[in-house]
Order: sequence, then structure tokens, then C-alpha cells
Amino acid sequence: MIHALANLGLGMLHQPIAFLFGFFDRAGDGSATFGWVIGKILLVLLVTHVILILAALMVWAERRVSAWMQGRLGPNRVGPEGLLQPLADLGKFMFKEDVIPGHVHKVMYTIAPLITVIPAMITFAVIPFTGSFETSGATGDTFIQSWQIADLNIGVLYILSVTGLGVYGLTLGGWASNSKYSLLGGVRASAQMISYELSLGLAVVPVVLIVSSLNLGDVIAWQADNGWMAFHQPLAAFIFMIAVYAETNRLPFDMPEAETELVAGYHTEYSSMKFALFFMGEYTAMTVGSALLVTLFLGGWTFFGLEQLGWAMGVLIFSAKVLFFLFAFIWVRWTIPRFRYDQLMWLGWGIFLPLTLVNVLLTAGALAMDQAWIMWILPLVLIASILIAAWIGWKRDEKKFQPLSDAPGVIPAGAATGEEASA
Amino acid sequence: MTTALFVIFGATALASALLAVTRKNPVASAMWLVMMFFGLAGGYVVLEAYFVAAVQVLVYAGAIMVLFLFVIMLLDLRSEHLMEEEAPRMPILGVAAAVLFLAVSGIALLNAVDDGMFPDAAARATLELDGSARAIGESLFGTWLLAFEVTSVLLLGAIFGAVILTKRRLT
Amino acid sequence: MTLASALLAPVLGAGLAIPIEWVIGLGLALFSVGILGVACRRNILIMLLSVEIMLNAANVVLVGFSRMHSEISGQVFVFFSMTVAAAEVAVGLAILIAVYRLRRSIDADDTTQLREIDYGPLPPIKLEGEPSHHAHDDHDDAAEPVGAAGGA
Amino acid sequence: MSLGNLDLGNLDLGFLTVLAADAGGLVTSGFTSWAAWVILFTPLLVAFLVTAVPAIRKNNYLAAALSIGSVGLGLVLTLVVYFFPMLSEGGNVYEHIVSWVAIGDSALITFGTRMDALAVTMTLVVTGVGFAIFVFALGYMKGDESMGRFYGKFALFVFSMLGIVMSPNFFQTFIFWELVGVSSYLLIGYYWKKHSAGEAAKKAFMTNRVGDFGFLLGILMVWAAVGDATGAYGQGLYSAFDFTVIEKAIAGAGGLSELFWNNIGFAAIAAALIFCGAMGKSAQFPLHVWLPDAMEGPTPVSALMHAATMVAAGIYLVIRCNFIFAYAEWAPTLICWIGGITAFIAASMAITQNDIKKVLAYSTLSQLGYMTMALGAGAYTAAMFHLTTHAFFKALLFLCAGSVIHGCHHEQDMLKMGGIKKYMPSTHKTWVIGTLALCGIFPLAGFWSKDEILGAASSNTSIGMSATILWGVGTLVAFMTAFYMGRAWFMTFRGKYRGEHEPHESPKVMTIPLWILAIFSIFIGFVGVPGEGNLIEHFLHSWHVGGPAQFHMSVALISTIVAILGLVLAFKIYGKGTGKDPLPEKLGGLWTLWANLWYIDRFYLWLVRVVQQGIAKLCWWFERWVVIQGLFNATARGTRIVGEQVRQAHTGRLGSYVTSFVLGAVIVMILVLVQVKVGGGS
Repeated sequence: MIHALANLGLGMLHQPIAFLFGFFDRAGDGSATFGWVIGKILLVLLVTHVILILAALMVWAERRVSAWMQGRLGPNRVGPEGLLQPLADLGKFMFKEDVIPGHVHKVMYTIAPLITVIPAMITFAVIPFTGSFETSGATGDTFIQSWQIADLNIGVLYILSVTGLGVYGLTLGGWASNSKYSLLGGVRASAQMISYELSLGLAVVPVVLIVSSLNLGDVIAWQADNGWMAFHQPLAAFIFMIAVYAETNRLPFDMPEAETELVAGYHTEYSSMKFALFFMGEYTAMTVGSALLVTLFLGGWTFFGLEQLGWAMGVLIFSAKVLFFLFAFIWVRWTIPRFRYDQLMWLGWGIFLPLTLVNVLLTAGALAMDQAWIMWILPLVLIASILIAAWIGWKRDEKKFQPLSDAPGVIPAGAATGEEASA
Repeated sequence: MTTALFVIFGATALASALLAVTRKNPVASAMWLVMMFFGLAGGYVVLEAYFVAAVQVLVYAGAIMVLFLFVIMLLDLRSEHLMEEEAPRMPILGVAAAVLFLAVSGIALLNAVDDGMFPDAAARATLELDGSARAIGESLFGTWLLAFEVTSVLLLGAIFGAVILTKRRLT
Repeated sequence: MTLASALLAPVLGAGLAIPIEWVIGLGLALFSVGILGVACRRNILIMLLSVEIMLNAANVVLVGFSRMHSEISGQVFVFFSMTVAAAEVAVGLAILIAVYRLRRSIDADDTTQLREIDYGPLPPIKLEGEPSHHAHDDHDDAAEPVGAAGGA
Repeated sequence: MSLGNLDLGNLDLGFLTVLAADAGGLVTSGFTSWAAWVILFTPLLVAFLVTAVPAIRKNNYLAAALSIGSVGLGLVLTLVVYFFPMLSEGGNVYEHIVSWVAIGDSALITFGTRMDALAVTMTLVVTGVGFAIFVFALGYMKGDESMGRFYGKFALFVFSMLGIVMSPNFFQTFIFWELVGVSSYLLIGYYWKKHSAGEAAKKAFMTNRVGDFGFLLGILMVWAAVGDATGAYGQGLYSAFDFTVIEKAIAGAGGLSELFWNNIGFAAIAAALIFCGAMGKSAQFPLHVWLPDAMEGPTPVSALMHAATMVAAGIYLVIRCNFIFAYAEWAPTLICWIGGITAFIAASMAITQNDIKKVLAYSTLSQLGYMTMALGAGAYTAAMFHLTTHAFFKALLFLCAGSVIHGCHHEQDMLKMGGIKKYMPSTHKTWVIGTLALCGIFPLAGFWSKDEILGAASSNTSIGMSATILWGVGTLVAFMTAFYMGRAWFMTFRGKYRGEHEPHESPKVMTIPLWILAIFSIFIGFVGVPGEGNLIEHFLHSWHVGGPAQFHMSVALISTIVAILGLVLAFKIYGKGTGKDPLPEKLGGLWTLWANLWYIDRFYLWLVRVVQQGIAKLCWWFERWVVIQGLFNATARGTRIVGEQVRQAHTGRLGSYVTSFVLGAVIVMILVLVQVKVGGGS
């Protein structure tokens, strides 16, 4: 029934798009045709615009959600529910004076915001938005056409490479501003992102080991067959998620732009569209992070067979998952307080790095044993290890930061007056 | 077309490298070097060494150069005598050495070309190589396993060295 | 199917279009640039960067030869060379920081403590075993290091 | 207990592979083959525990109990597992060998235990006498703070000795040979705070090294020859070091000289070199000098090392390799004469000693000379028999001496003793038994074994006139033996007590071992009564070369008579126990020669002082003027001159270094290019 309905609804969409891509097929020997290239370019344009618009909407969502969580209203004047607020913001940004302070390194200062946005954007090149489908091409042959800009066989490696470049924008922006706060923000950003890139990369390693392919399409296909990777690799998924938070400099890891400490960190000296670009970069990075999390650990465009309804269903599922995690980003931001910088470093190097290493070792060992049941025991072991690690960390903190009431010189809650205390 | 791509990437890399070593500002140098890495990565792609290209970006641009930038910022060198570096004391000899090296090795290369040591266009058409991660992995963990292990020991040593060198108090 | 091969498929054809000697030439040129940097610059940071250029030059040549011999080992060597580069950078930057702490400078010409310092004319070498004013001539004396007199 | 012939295969023990053999009567698996390992390694384990675990080392009696237990376990196991089955079955050889070092396919070194009749006899002597001495030491060492350390070393010593005894190959023998040297060094130097003890330990070790060097050369010669003859240095499962392989190779080659590339000289030299090792350990002339000095160790040590074990190692080795010596041309004659000379000069030295332990030490030397004589004469059974009996009565005598010394408050000078008979009746009685046994009075142990040796020496036709001369020397030594033993007896136990402190009888823990050994000293000789009931002959028959020993009535009669004459003479001179020695005046120059130990030690000192110091001076001169002045200093000067010029280029600037480096590289490249052009152009 659902299938029929979906076929009815999505089928209407299917035909024109399939036709479009059919027109843009590759030639019979697999080499690209002009039409195929045009098709890819169209896809690039589509994806880019979706992401940019999403980034703008995210600003609105952030403000609305935070307001909701704080019992306020948030922007609700421009357009229905304030939905046109991004447009208004854009206008404001574009018409504001673009102040370039006299003491900055002009070239770096200018290109830094661009460097922030571009790596985040181009990561989308390898993310599959929905399943592959066959089309009959103009020449009459059948081709596999995927909703993916580039189907790299080293997709995971590509993602790790490109996400690693995002740090340049922040670092250079902080440095080029030639201001103490900016520089501190830049230094913090580079140290933090290098630290968490390790955990990020190592969290992906077990996935690659299990799937034994670096191709994101293969990763999703494996998950469609064997269940989501988050069930097999809960620890890796967990750490990946937190590392993504740290990579995007979002609370609770927003050290590089901590308002209460560094005014605005690396973008203190920026204004107008350059400032907007930093913002855009951050929200694009969030989108990328969510998309990666979804692709690597949560089955991508699959949802327990629902995706078989049609390729459009895959896009919907994928979008829904990404949107959920984008919401989670906002949710976490307005829920969890900021870490201290040494805690951040300890978390990255002292907890996540060993945990991911152990995880890689365990996974590799389990794979080497080549027993089906081990792959199901592994998550349990890992969950247990998380709990143990958490317990140890808690114990450690408990020892280190004893409750205020036990500290010397603090009058216990029960002791009302000095007389009783001295008696 | 491929050759043109290679020339573009190679020229980018070469120009970036030259700019990197001639900039006064170390940050500018570092950024040009990043540019060079991208140029080389492009060159690797043209040479169908995809894995190497990805790792080139991942390791060099993503990690090593960020470390450089981090150190530059950590030292906050601008306030020191770095922005206004004096004229190098012996640049002529240094330039001469570099140019001589290029000239002599270039002559050697041309000699080798004359001697027909490199495959011509027809022979190159038969050069097939699987530069995928799987092929490299099989070679790395098969033929070169020992070297791989030794490299890991080297990295461990480097970690210890870096930690000990930068520790303020050795006691 | 990879991005590159997909993009380049119409133009690549089979095999390798680029002459190997071009690749090697690029490597040589990059290496010369690296030499230029190390030989002419005094900033230790730039020197380290130049060393990276040289390593990359070697990598380029390795990839070229890997293609020429249709042998993947060359690319594996590139991998090793990158690892070594990473280790080198870590230790090099650590040394740099140590030097900076000591000198407040990263000018290579400021750190020349290991050069020969001119102490003026050296004292004549007193060689053991020659007829000398030694009161006792146990053969233990002869075991003393010869350089002891010169270093004083 | 009968195991018979077991089906043998390669028993795989993981990293060790037990090697099987094809010989009949050979037992290579089951507990009987393993028990030897237990016997061998329990003392080592104890030594390790005692040395390494402070709690055990500091607990003197725990250490002692462990050590005594380890030796006792060895004794019981040897008796039960090996001795009794061998007595009933006969001819069995229990072997357990593992491959130890395999150098490719070409060389193999094995490690293992081989328990045949000879090894079992020797093991019984070592563990049996050792057990008695261990118990005795419990009393003797009472009050010594570091008794734990003492027992640790003791156990190590027993381990080393057992290793030699059970060794199936030369390589292992040599290892344990050196271990015996080390542990004897430790034990002799036990009172390390005493200067003389340290010196004596060093002397023993270094003298042994001289012999061991020859031994090693001999081993290597035999190994090379056997390896060459069998075509492989690791012949299948056995190595060319193995005794069985060597024996088979000799038999296969049809004689030792044939084995040695048909070179008679080589064979004899190899045998003589191996005997060098025996000379060192068994203290034969001219390497005998360490043994008397080694009395610096505690008396139980003297008893164990110089009566039963260490000095027996040399004799045992020769018996073990009799298949080499039997065909070694002039080597047996040499051995015979060395034995005779040792026996005589040692007896002459013993006459002049006043230290009760020194008398026994020289007596040991003399008896070892006897054994060596027997070896040279080819009477291996006789030598082994005497070794066994001697172990008992000499251990007894040493322990008696120890008891006397203990009772006289650590006084060793016989001139300060006398009349101890009434204070120490048990010690006196056992001492008399030991003396009579040593002198060869019928029917005590010494009678049977000594007469067998003298009989063998006199009937050794292969050396012609020498046989008669050696028999004469032997008989003379028998007389001298009786004389000096009588002298010691009467000076110590008769007359009036001349010391300061009142002597006292030793405690039970000391006297009981004495009595046990005394009983053995009386009766052990009966195992070798000639004729049909000759047990030891029967037991060791597989080791006997050259037919069973003959009993010569005349020889026995003569030697007994001279022994009694010696005792009587001693009684005449010393019987009154006046504490004065009239002998120096009577013997005159001869006494001076004997008392100065034939000036051998002084000759060695002179040798060291003149020859070795001379060579050292020469070397020193060469080193100083040629090596240091000519090579080092010239190099230094040259380096300095060059360095002073070159350092101008040493600017300390990194850039200039790199520039020079690159320019150098460019030059090399140009050279290579030119060469390629020139070479390739032709």
C-alpha cells in the first residue's frame, strides 16, 4: 500500500529526472560525453545551492530553536515564522561596510574566509544522496547512474583529506587579523582541529576495515545488507560524532571563538560578507559532518528497506537523517557548557585517541578471526569498554575535584553559624 | 590534454615552490607550499597514483603544514626579527649551487633521454598500473612489511624526541 | 571508476601519456628549488619547508619511476617518505622551538656554537711516551688519552 | 624396574628434540631417562634458590636442608632408578639427549644425560660421599654467618660435577669442566676476607686454566678428526662431540691414528692434550701446585673437592675416553710416568708437612698419581676402583681432620696437637680405620684397589723396562704413604696434648658421617676382590680394556709388608708423641728439597717473573714507542695540523654547509657523467 502510494507520488518525479539523466549518459564505451559532463555540472550546481540555502536556513533554525529552548520567540517578523530572516540577514551583510583593519595581512585576511567554505563544500562531491538507478541512455544502452557527483574509490580518504583543510581558514584568519584575540583563536583552532582529526580518522578506520573498501557507496551497501554501522561500531560512531563537533568548533568545543574569553576568536576583526563567509563555512561544515555521520554510521540513504520504494525515497531518508543531526548540533549547543581547554586536549589525546586505537585493534583482531559471531560480540565489548572508561574518568575526576563541601575551609551546609562550626 | 594537465599542475607546483622559498613571511611561504602540495597532488592524479594523491593532501597539507602554521603562530615571530630578514650572507654561492645542480642533473637527464632509457609514446601506452589503495596496501603489508614496521618504530622515536625536546623541564 | 579516470577517460586513452622524463625533470627542478631554499635562507622554518620541497621532489620521481616500471613499490616508497617527512617535521619543529626558547630567534646564523672558535695559537701538544719530566713511568701513563694535552 | 629395550623414536618436546639411538640396551625414554635430569638439575635449582632468594640465603638451616635434600635425592634416585636395575639387568645404558645448537646441517651440539655403569658408579660416589660431607658440614660450619652462601656454592659444585659425570659429549663435558673450575674457585675462596684464601682460589683457577686450554685443543682436534672421518660434523642425530660417535668412528676407522689422517703423531698429541685437562683437574705433575694451597677452603670443601669429586674428574675423564687413550701411541706411557712422578714427589712432600690438612692434600696427590699410573697402564677398572675406595677413605680422613681442627679450636698445626686420642675417641678410631685403609692394610679398602693398580703397573708389558721401574716407584710410595700417615697419626693422637685450649669431641652430626664413611672404608674394598666375585669388574666390564685384572700375590705381599714397615718406622720415630720432629736433621738436604716442595712453586714464580714479565716489558716497550709514539701520536699530530687548516671552513652556518655539500655532489655528478660519456662512447 505504502509502496503503491510512494510509487504514485515519487514516480511522477522520477520520469523527468530519469529522462534528464538519461540524456546525460556516458557513451557506449564508458567514456564521458558532453551531455554527461553537463549533467554532472548540473548536479554540482544543485548540491551547492542546496547546501548554501541550507546554511542560511540553519542560521534561522539556530535562532528559533535556541529561542524555543530558552522560552523566547526568536526571529518571527520577516516572512512566515521568520523564514525570510536569512534573506534579510544577507542583505544586511552585503550592504554593510567591509572594514579591513590597517594592521592586517591583506591577502591572507581576504582569502581566509574563502578557505573556510571551500573544503566544506567540496566534501559533498563524494557523498551519495540516494541509490544508483539504471537508465536507458540515448544510445539505447543501460547505464548505472548514481546521485553522486563523483564516485571515488578512495572516497573516505578524500573526505579525510579535504576536511583536514578546513583548519587553514580559521588559522590564517586568526593570524592575518594581527590581533591578540584572533591569534589566540587561530592557535586554538589549529591545535584543536589537529587533535580531533586523529580521532576522526581513526574512528573511520574500523568502518573501512569492516567494509574493506574506501568507497562510500560500498559502505552504504554493506550497511544495507548488515545493519547500520553504528550498531556494529557504537564506539567509533560516538567518537566520530564528538570529533565532528570539535572539528566544526561548535559548543561544547567552541574554544577558537569563545565569546566570553576571546571576544569572537579568529573572526573578531571580520565584518560584512567576510564574516558571513565564516558563518557559512561553519554551517556548511556542520552539514558535511552530519552527512558523513549519516553515510558512514547510519546507513546513508537506506532505512530498513524503505529506500526500495524508489530513488527519491533515498533522498528523503538521507535529508531527514541529516536534518536530524543538524538539529542535534543546535540542541547540543544550547544544552552543554563549554569545555576548559586542557579538558578538551585531555579528551582528545587522553581518551579518544586510546579508545579509537583500541577499537581499531579489536576490530582488526575480530576481522582476522573471521567469525561471524564476533562481529556481534564486538559492539557489546565496546559498549562495556565505554562504560568502564567513563567510570574510570568519573572516578578520576571525583578524586581530583572533590565536592566543595569536603574542601578545607568550606563550611558544611548543615553548619549554620560560625559558633556551631567552632564548637 | 593529459600532458597539458600535467604541465599545468607541474608549473603550479614549481612556481609555488619558488615563491615558497622566496617569501619573507613564513606564513606566506607555508601557504605557497600548500599550493605546491596541491599541484603535486594534481600531478599524481594525472599519473594515476590516486592513493598517493589523496595521502599527499591528507598528510602534507592536512597535517604537516598545519603543524608548521601552528608553530609559526605559537612562536609569534612577527614581533621578532623575522619579518625583516637581512639579506642572506652568501646567496650567490647558494644560488650557484642550486643552478649548477639543476644544470648538471638536467644534462644527465637529457643524456639519458638521448640514450633511449625512457619509454617512448608507443611504449608508454602499454604502461598500466593499478594505483588503488588495495594495490598499495597489498604491497605495503606484503613485500614491504618489515619496512612498514621499522617506520612505525621511527615514528615512535620521533614522538618521543618531539615530546622530550619541547618539554620545558627535563627533570 | 574514479573521479579522475572518469574525468580524464576521454583524453587519457590507455597507458600513460606523459613522458617520464618530464616527471623526472619536474622532480629535479623542485629539488633545485629546495636546495635554493636551504642554501640561501637563514630562517630555520623556511629551511625546513625547503627540505619538504626536496622530499616531495623525490616523491615525484618515485611516482614517475613507479609508472615507468609498472611497479607499485615506488608508490609505497612515497608513502614511507611521507612518514619520514612527518617524523622529521615533528622533531625538526621541536628542535626549532627549543632553539627559539634558548635564543629568542630562529635565524640559523645565530646558532653557530658548534663552529671552531679561534682561541689564538694552540699550546704545543705534549705527547705521552716521549722522554719527559714524568717522575714515574708506569705503563699506565701511556694509556692516558693523547688528546688530553691538546684540549686543555 | 626392568625396562629392557624400549622401542625408540624421536620424542618431540617442542623446541627440544630427543634424539633416539639404534644401539641395543639403550634406554632413551621413560622415567629412567628423565631421572638423570632430576638428579642433575636439582642441585642447580637449589643453588639458584639459595643464591637468588635472600630469604633462603639468610636462613642458614633452610639453605642447608635444601642442599642436603638435593644431594640426598640424587643419591636415592641413582640407587633406585639406575644402580639396582643395572645390577640385576646389566649392560643397560640410559640416555636422554636433546639437540641443543644446530648450525645448519653441518654441525650439531647435543645436550643430555648418559647413565652407564661408569657414570652410575661415579654418580654414586659423588652423591654418596657428598651427602655424608654435606651432613658433616652442618656441624662444622655451625656458627658461620654465611652458611647459606656456603651451601649454595656447595650445591653448585655438586651440579657441575654431576654434569661432567653424566655428560654424553665432549662439549658438555667442557662446559661443566669449567663450571667445576668456577665453583671450586668460589669454594676455595670462601673465606674471602683471608688474603691467602683469595690467592689460593686464584691459583687453583689459573692452574686449571692451563690444563683446560690443552683440553679444549684436544677436544677440537678430536672433533675435527671425527667430523672429517664421518663426513659430517653433525652425523645424523649425533654430533661429532659425542663419545659414542667418536668411539664408533675410531672403531670404524680401525684405530685412532687412522682416524687422524693416518698420522700417528696427531693421535698421540690429541690424547695428550685431552690428558692435559685431566692433569689440571686431577692435579698431576706439573700442574699439581694448586691442590695443597686449595686447603684454604673450609675442611668439608677440601673433603668434597680433593677427595671425592673434583680431582676425580680428571681420572673419570680419561676412563670415559679410554677408547682414545687405548690407541694413542706414546700417550699412555707419558701418562704412566706422570702418574709415577706425581705419586712419588707428592709422597715426599707429604712427609715434610706439619699441617694436618696439607698432609692429606699431598696424600691425595700421591693417590691420584697412583690412579694416573693405572690409567697409563690401561687398567681403567683398577683406576675407577681405587677412585671409589679412595673417595671414601680420603673423605673420611679429611672429615676426621676437620673434626680434629674443629675440636682443637681451628688449630691445624700437628706440632701443637698430640694426645687427642683420649679427648676424641670416635675421631681417633675412624682416623685409624682411614689410615689403615689408605696404607693398604689387609683387608681394608685400600688394599684391594692399590694392589690392583700395582699389579697392573708391574704387568704392563707395553712399556718394557718402565713397568718394573714404575712398580718399584709404586711400592716405594706405598712405604712412604704408610710412613707419613703414621707420622700424622702419632703426632696428632698420641703423646700429650701440646695445645692451649682443651680439645673436645665433635657433635653427633659430625661423628655419624665419620662412622658411616669408616664402615664404607672397611667394606667397600670387597666389591673388588679378585676372582669370580669381583663385583666392580663385573659392573664395569663394558669399560674394561685389556682383560680382567690379575691378582699378583707377590705384589700384594710386598706392598703390604712395606706398608707395615712404614707404619712401624713412623711409630719408632713419632710414637712417643714428643712434638719434636727429628727427621729434618736425619734427612738433611733431601728434607730441604722436599720441604720446599721440590722448588716447583718457586720455579713457577721465577718463570712468571722472568719470562712473563719479560714478554710484558717487551710488549709495553713496543706499545709505548711504536704504537703510541709512532701511530697514535703521529696520527694526532697529523690530524691537528690538518684540522687547524680545515677548521677555517667551519663557519657554523647551516647555509654554507649545505652549499658546500651540494657543490660536492655536483662535482661527483660531473665526474660520473664524464665517465659515463667516456666509457659509454667507446
